[in-house]
Amino acid sequence: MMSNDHILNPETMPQSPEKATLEGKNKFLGLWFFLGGETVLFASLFGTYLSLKNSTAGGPTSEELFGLELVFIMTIMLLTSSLTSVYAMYHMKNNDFKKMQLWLGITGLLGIGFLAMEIYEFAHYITEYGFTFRSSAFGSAFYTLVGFHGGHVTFGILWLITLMIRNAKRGLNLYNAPKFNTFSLYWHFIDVVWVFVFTVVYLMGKVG
Amino acid sequence: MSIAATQKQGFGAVIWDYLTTVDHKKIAHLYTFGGGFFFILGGIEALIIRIQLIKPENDFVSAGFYNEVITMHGTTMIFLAAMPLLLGLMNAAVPLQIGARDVAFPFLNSLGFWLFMFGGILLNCSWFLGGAPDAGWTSYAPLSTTSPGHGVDFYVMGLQIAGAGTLIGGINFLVTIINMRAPGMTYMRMPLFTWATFVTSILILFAFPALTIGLFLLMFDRMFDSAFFDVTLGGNTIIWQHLFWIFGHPEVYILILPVFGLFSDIFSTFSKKRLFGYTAMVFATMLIAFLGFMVWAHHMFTVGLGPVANTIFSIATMAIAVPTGIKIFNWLATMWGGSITINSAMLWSLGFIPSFTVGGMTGVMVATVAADYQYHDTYFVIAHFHYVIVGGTVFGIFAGFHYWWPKMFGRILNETMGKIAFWTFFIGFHLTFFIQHFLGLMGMPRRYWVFLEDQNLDLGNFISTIGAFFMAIGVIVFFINAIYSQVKGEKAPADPWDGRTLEWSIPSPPPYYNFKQLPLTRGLDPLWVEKTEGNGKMTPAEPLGEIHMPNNSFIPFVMSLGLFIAGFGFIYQTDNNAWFIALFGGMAIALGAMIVRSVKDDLGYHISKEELEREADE
Amino acid sequence: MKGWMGKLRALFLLGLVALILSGCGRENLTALVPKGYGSESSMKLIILTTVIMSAVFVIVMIVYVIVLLRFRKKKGQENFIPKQVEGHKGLEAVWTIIPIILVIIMAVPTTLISFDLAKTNDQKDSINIDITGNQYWWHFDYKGEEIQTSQDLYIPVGKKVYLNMLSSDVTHSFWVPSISGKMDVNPDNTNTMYIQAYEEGVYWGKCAELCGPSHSLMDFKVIVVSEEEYEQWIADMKSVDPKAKPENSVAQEGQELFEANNCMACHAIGSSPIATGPNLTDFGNRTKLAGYVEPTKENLVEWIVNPEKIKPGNLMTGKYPAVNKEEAEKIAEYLLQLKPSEIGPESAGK
Amino acid sequence: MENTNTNKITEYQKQRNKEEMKKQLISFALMIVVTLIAFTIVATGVMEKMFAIPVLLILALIQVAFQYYYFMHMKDKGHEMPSIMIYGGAWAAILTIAGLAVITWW
Ligand code: HEA
Ligand code: HEA
Ligand code: HEC
Ligand code: CUA
Ligand SMILES: [Cu+2]
Repeated sequence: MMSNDHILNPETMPQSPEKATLEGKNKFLGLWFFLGGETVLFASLFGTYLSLKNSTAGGPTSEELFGLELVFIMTIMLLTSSLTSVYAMYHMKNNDFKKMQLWLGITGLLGIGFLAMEIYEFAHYITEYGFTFRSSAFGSAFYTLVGFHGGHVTFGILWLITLMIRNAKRGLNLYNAPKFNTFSLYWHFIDVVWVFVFTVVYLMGKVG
Repeated sequence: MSIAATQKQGFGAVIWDYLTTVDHKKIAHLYTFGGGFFFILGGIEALIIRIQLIKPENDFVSAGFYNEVITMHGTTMIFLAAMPLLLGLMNAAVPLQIGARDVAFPFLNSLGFWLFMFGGILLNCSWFLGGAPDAGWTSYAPLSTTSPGHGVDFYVMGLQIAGAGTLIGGINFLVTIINMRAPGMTYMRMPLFTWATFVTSILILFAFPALTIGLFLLMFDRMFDSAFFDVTLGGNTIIWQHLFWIFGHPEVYILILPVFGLFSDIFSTFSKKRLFGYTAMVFATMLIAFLGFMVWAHHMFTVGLGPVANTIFSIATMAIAVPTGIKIFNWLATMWGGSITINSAMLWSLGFIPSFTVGGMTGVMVATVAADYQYHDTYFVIAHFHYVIVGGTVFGIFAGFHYWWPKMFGRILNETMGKIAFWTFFIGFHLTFFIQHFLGLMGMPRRYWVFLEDQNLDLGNFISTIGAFFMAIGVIVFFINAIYSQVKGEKAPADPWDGRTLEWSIPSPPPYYNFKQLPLTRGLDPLWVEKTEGNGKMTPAEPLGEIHMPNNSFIPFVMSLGLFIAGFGFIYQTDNNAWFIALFGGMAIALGAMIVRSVKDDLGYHISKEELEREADE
Repeated sequence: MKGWMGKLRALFLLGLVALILSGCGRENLTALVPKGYGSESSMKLIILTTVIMSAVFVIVMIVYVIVLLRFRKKKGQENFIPKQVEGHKGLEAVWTIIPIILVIIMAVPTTLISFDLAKTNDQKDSINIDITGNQYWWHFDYKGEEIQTSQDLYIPVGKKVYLNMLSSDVTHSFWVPSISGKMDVNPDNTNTMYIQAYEEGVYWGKCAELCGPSHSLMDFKVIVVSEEEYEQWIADMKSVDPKAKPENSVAQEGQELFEANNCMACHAIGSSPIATGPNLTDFGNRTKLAGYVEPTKENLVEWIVNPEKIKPGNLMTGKYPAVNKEEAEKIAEYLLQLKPSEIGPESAGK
Repeated sequence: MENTNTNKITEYQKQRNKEEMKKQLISFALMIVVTLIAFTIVATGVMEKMFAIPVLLILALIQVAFQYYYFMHMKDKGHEMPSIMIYGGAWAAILTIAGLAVITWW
């Protein structure tokens, strides 16, 4: 048995540290399956949104509300954060812990930026248009769908921070490599969902 | 913890052990006790229903209370009795059947159980806190969104918490079955119960999220004034119906597929024959699951979806009869030419075939859309689904417990009591529900607090009620049997039934590490293969070595408790903002427990080779 | 073995006896004796599927019984090991293909009948009635006729009548088993279905979707009369004078009390858009009070004094000043003499 | 916690990782391009609504495929089960969305 706090060195480093142990393999599959379930979760929200998006009850419509600039910047931020987490995994596979932490840090910052802009956007709708969660069925569906995504981002950031702090002194090992990897998969999935959010909610909402 | 610590404990230590256990066999016990408790509760509710309906215009209970009772009966039976009992059987059998020492995520396994338990308790707290939910187990909006009091809030929070537990359980079994199979245990050598667990878990994985979202929408409407189901603000109540049934129909297959699997094992064991058409059985299971996702709107034929949607869903539904028929006939063919032993486990299984077939037949009948305009929401539907659920799932659960009781508890259930329980329950079951087909067609809608005089419904309802009491006797006898077996029951040998699968190759009950050495599987029905080749026991696939075990943990209990408290916070913050303390406090407990879990390394412990050898000598 | 079969047979006999005793249910309520187009269409499918299903069940049971008779473990052969059969392609194909064929046989008429029942091509030229479901009563509005009634729905025999249904609160479901299958009454959107009755008579209708405590008491009647009688009824209802003074003096006092006690806020007499409570124009002709109790004076008085006792959770309770028994009797006198038409339930009863 | 994978990291391995990274950079670039196209279509309004919506959806699917297959390595081996689950989820998701978005109409 190997001690788990042992930092990996090139001598003991396996090809895919995240899947080198049974626990790692389990975590890897478990997370993927969870994402399969999440797909249906978000599908339910998208379906609800699509069937209610014209139920504005006299309030502002999606065309009146949405602006594209902010959403574009948010999209690029989240997309980039997906790439930076790929970089982090790249360095993990090369057993370069410092660089991995660095790229993870950047990923987190981009996530926080995204979240801040989302909050700004919501605040904008509420103060400028009086468009809230309670205004209409459209309002409820919009905030719930986008909010659920935002909630996932928030959770991801908290997860990331815990991981980074927790492992800052320990370096990379076979016990925590799977954890970093599952996080990165989760983070990509958030981006996948966002692709549909910006397409279905914002772009299609703008087209009419 | 070492082996010594697990022997001879005081009462407090046993309780503590169960509160913190991550051992799938003990979690199976917990699910059994929890599910059994809720089954009795749901059964008592059923008796209240039947007593109220014993005669026309009866006033045994009030109208409002009646609605609470049917809602809680349906919800309790499905979410808190049937599913946990099935999860109990899965926990007891699946890791053993695939030759694994544990499940993939022991910690999550325990978390799943505690979430279910606290969710169930939360839901039932409503009885003492101003009234239970009363909008039916389907909780159609806007009846559910406008239902006064907190009943429906308890429904929302209770199911949300219990549902999260089930989802975790599903993922756990998927990963376990994929990653933890013993050497040689290929997919096409897995026992049917394991296959069924696998497919059921996929159903759970894809069905429960729809319920989760449905419950969120309901929660937001009730607690935070959103407008999903508020027609005046553009809401649409049909969304709830879709979400509920997108979950709800797969749910009924979640209830039936595991018992299909275990019946396959039982028929084959007690006929001394391998399962007829194994491959077809596996694919039929998958096909049922696949089709099961495309038929949900058959619960909504009268909603007004239009003839196109209605007929598509109608025909898709009927198609499910085909794979199910394959199963029925393969079971019969398994027994054909066999050497059949009829004991209690087998009696329940044999009782299942005609009962479930009737239920399936009426299923196809209600699936014919234009006929369903008559059947829908009447006692015909009640009869249909009790025939499949009681005649299928509940019979299966009883069969499963008779079959695996020795493995789970080390004792054999008494045969005489087993037979008495079966016959009273079987007769009572048909008395109760057969007549209901006719009641429905004679104009008795379901969820009726009273039926009126002079409508020719008296006799049928009376017979139905008498039947329910027979069922109650059967259940009570079973429970007496269960307790008796622990006190005076015959000690079980490792292989009481001349079994075919891996769980019978190890002692009853198994040691906490299950397999001292992982067994080598050389074919379908691995133990049978060894028996026919004269070995009688499994060949190990590995030399004796140290075994890695997970540590017990109290964190799952604490996390669930946190969510339980937060649940109360959510429910009551609409009355008083002070309850936000409970809401955030509970969340903080849950989150805190989660952080503790992720910050503290939990590497488990090892049983050394010496210890294992010593164990062998004892 | 014998005992087992015996029990099954006993069970079957018991069920059969029970059935014979209760017949097919109460006439004009049961779906088993169809008296209208919708219920007849459904019945065709019910019979077809029952026959097919029973045949399948019989086949399953024959195999089952043979298995149990022939393949029990035999005394003296305890160690007999049966042949381990893997399967049989041919047999398995048989029990895959036959069910597929049976499903197709059922699917075709199902499709045809469902589309037939959903037709609305002649809606414009037919009688149209707007139906509003309320907790726990039914409101009927004859389109283009300025007639509103409640609880009792008059329709002409043999004619197609289109029902456009919407709920004012929660989901209900409109079901008259002997005339037609049910259709949900949703708050979101109007559902349309047609009914067509073959025989005159008073048919029981039921609410079939859980809608609150008194869901089981939300009964209504469909009164099918001849075409002439229907025309007459329409004419009579149109010419109602809501302000007409009753002849009897007690009833006159009742009328005043009716107005004084705020009953008019919810109950209209004569054509009116008010639909908070049942329209009482032809209350004297009601088959039942509040949908299910005999419309006797005692019951009506009890209703007016305390409706909660008769219908738990109804929306009239507590919404008007307390009425004592004497006043209630006067009001009852007034309400019971509201008979604008000779055409009532009796006209339909043959 | 046994190390079941004994291959040590080698220069060769590093090289392969690097190549993999290059592919991922390319997919990122393509994703950005796809995003730009989608936003441009809407911002300029060059397309009819009936036409724009399917195009937008296809662009989204392309982008998501890149995420899954390259960023999340679904193209690599050892991802059979994840693919089954993701496609299963996608199938259930399509049904759900169809149910809610299409047949809540009447
Ligand atoms: C264990 C649970 C379970 C199972 C297995 C089933 C199985 C089936 N159910 Fe059932 N159902 C419920 C639980 C279940 N159901 C519940 C709980 C409800 C009510 C919910 C509520 O409203 O509260 C319900 C309601 C329900 C409805 C809605 C009725 C209504 O509300 O109007 C419909 C309609 O299509 C339906 C159909 C079917 C069909 C076709 C099957 C099929 O899977 C059956 C297949 C089996 C067979 C057909 C028998 C064996 C086959 C052969 C021997 C081969 C030959 C057969 C043929 C050729 C036909 N069910
Ligand atoms: C798993 C699911 C399940 C199970 C097992 C059952 C089991 C039973 N159900 Fe029910 N039922 C539902 C699921 C289930 N049901 C659902 C989903 C609904 C719809 C709810 C709704 O409309 O929303 C429903 C509705 C329903 C109705 C219709 C109510 C109405 O519409 O008005 C009726 C009426 O007869 C009924 C009866 C019964 C009976 C008699 C049993 C019997 O089989 C019960 C047998 C068990 C016992 C009798 C328990 C015996 C135990 C004791 C007596 C205690 C002994 C004590 C000790 C040992 C300490 N059920
Ligand atoms: C808040 C409105 C409201 C007021 C005020 C009200 N009612 Fe009602 N009434 C109802 C409703 C709603 C019903 C239907 C109850 C049910 O069947 O669920 C009803 C039913 C009735 C019925 C039975 C109708 C039928 O067709 O069977 C009678 C009779 C009646 N009310 C008389 C009265 C009298 C007399 C008064 C005044 C003293 C009165 N109502 C005041 C709402 C009201
Ligand atoms: Cu209205 Cu039930
Ligand atoms: Cu179903």
